[in-house]
Amino acid sequence: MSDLGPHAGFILASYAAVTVVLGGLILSILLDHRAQTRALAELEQRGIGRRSDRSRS
Amino acid sequence: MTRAFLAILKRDLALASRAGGGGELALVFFLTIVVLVPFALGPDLNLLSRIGPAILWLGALLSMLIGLDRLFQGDEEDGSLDLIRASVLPLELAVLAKGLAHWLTTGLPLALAAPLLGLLVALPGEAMLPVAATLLVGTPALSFIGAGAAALTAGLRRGGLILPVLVAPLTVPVLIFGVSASNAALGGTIPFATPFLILCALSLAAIVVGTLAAAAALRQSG
Amino acid sequence: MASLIDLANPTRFMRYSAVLLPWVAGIAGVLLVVGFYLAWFVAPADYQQGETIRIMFVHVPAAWLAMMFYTMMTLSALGTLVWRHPLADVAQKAAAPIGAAFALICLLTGAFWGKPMWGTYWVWDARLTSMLVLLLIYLGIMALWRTLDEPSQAGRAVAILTLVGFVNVPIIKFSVDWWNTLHQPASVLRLDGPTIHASMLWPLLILAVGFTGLALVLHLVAMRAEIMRRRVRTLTILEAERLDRLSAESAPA
Amino acid sequence: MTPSSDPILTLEADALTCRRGGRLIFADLSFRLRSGEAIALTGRNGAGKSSLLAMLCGQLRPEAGTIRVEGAPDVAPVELSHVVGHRDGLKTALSAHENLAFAQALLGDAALSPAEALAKVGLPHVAALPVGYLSAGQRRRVALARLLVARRPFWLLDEPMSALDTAAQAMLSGLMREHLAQGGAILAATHGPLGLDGVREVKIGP
Repeated sequence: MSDLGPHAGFILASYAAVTVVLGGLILSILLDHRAQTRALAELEQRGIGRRSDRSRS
Repeated sequence: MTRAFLAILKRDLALASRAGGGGELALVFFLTIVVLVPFALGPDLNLLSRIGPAILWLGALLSMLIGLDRLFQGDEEDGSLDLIRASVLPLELAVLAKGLAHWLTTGLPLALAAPLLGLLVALPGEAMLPVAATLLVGTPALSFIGAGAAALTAGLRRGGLILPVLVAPLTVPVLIFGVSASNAALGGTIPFATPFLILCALSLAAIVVGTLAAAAALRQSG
Repeated sequence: MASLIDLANPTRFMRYSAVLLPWVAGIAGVLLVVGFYLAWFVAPADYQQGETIRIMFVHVPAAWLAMMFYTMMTLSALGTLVWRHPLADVAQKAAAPIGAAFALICLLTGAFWGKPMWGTYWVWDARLTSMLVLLLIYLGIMALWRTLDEPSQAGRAVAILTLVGFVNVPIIKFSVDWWNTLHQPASVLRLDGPTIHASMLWPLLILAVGFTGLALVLHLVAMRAEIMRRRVRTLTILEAERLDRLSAESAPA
Repeated sequence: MTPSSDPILTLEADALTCRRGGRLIFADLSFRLRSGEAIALTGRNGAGKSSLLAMLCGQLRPEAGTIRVEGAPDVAPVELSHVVGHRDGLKTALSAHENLAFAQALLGDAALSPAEALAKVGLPHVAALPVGYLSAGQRRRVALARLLVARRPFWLLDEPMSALDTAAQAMLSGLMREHLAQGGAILAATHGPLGLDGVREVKIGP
């Protein structure tokens, strides 16, 4: 890593900003995806998707 | 008693964060105003930095007014207000909880975001903390004066429209001392503490008066 | 069975995206690693700006992606309004936060680049200001998504807002440029400087494609999540209706 | 303070006169609601049934006459009563369980848990569903479940049977019978029968 020169702080700050915002975005999307998958699995596991059998309550 | 108070507080915060709750509305509107003003005044940073605090304070004031009519109207329309009236919790404490919830979703985020938005109006670094402090201390007054007026208009069918007109004049002292405290931080003859302490006093008074007024208004608006 | 029919299309999307995702993610990852390596270790410092030019390698791709995603949202809006494609509003809703995030990254990196160059974090430079207005439009669109919770009705409303926004972007760009020349602030160093030297152009292009790949992956994952969210919502309503019929038949004790 | 183990409470209305918007709604109305008793408030629409209920809840100040609770004079009548009006008092963004937990925290003196209350009104699986997803009938049942989450001696109901199907009406009558058996009292403004025996009628207006 060559010497970052006098403004090293700003370069690191901008890359920190990128990691924070991008990391937050990635995290929120992945967490949401996992939450929906779990909710969907749980709902379909209770057999609601298939309207065939009404007996299951 | 405290369980009921916390229940109202928690419920209002949950409602604000759920879809359609408009929790972050005040913050986005605040950003919009602080961006719009320079378009009117031109990109000259020297001019903007002189009136930075005024822009931030006006933005905060207007942002807090927009979501105000829903404070009691929502509960009035679906009948939750009757439930709150039948509660063991005195109406004053219920209003205090709702005012606090309103402040936590509007005033607090605005005060925290003020330094960042100060950049747009070239607010000097040393003035950022003082401006945020004045907003932190001043916005509760806006919340509770607003709560008082919102309770008055909760029962009226189109009451929400006149709310900003009712509240704006009452917030003049808060605006004056808020901006003068912020300007004092930019340098100038007035020491920062004087207007700042008056602002604190205004907020405390507004919390009491707003709460009592709102409770009285809700009591016989049935 | 109506709910199963309109799923035919999204189900096919779910299958294809599951296959596609690992590949796109892999390629994007490789490109990013190579790009950053070139950008940090190989590309020389700029003779004028010194090392701060490294910020350009994230600032410029972020600006491109912010605008590209808005364009993609506009196409999806047309998809919703004109061709009534069932996946269009899903694509549109999933794209908004990603575009907004890249607009925010562009502004933040621009500010951190501006401080060493112009002495202040924020200058009402025409391009930065246009990007700020674009971010506001993004936030408006995301706010509209949040207030309308009924998907199909919301899709149409947001599509119209996106199109109105798209028509306005060039107008905003022009008016901000005109506004900016009114009072010419301290001499503004052109962001991209003279024509970029090849040794910097390659890392920039590689990084741009890498970031686009990453954004595409995020978009696909967000779309999958949105489709599942709507499926969960439909199933929840079915569940509520079934319980309603169930309790209506057997009167409780 | 658990009212059920308290001395027998009686809601006393004495010579009540109601005037709204200048118009005389009713005058000189008196009645006593004793524990274990049910009163059906009848009268044509606009005769003042809802106004009387609003008075009992302390929302509307009577022009003349007094309302007091014998046995707990220093407590406002509304703090001893459940009020169920036309509006359900439910937040559509919150789930049925959250709504009932909120009501329980607010009304104090918890009785059934939200889950038990929902089971009793025939909605055992609905707890986690946002109320916005429920049908009108189901929302009405969740509103009625509120009667079970907190112990209040007086039930002030404004046309409780409206918007209920026959099964739900039977369920409500059952709940009312249980409440009366436990020493509670009910005042219900209604047009049709309440499905209870020994109901005293109080007529308002011509």
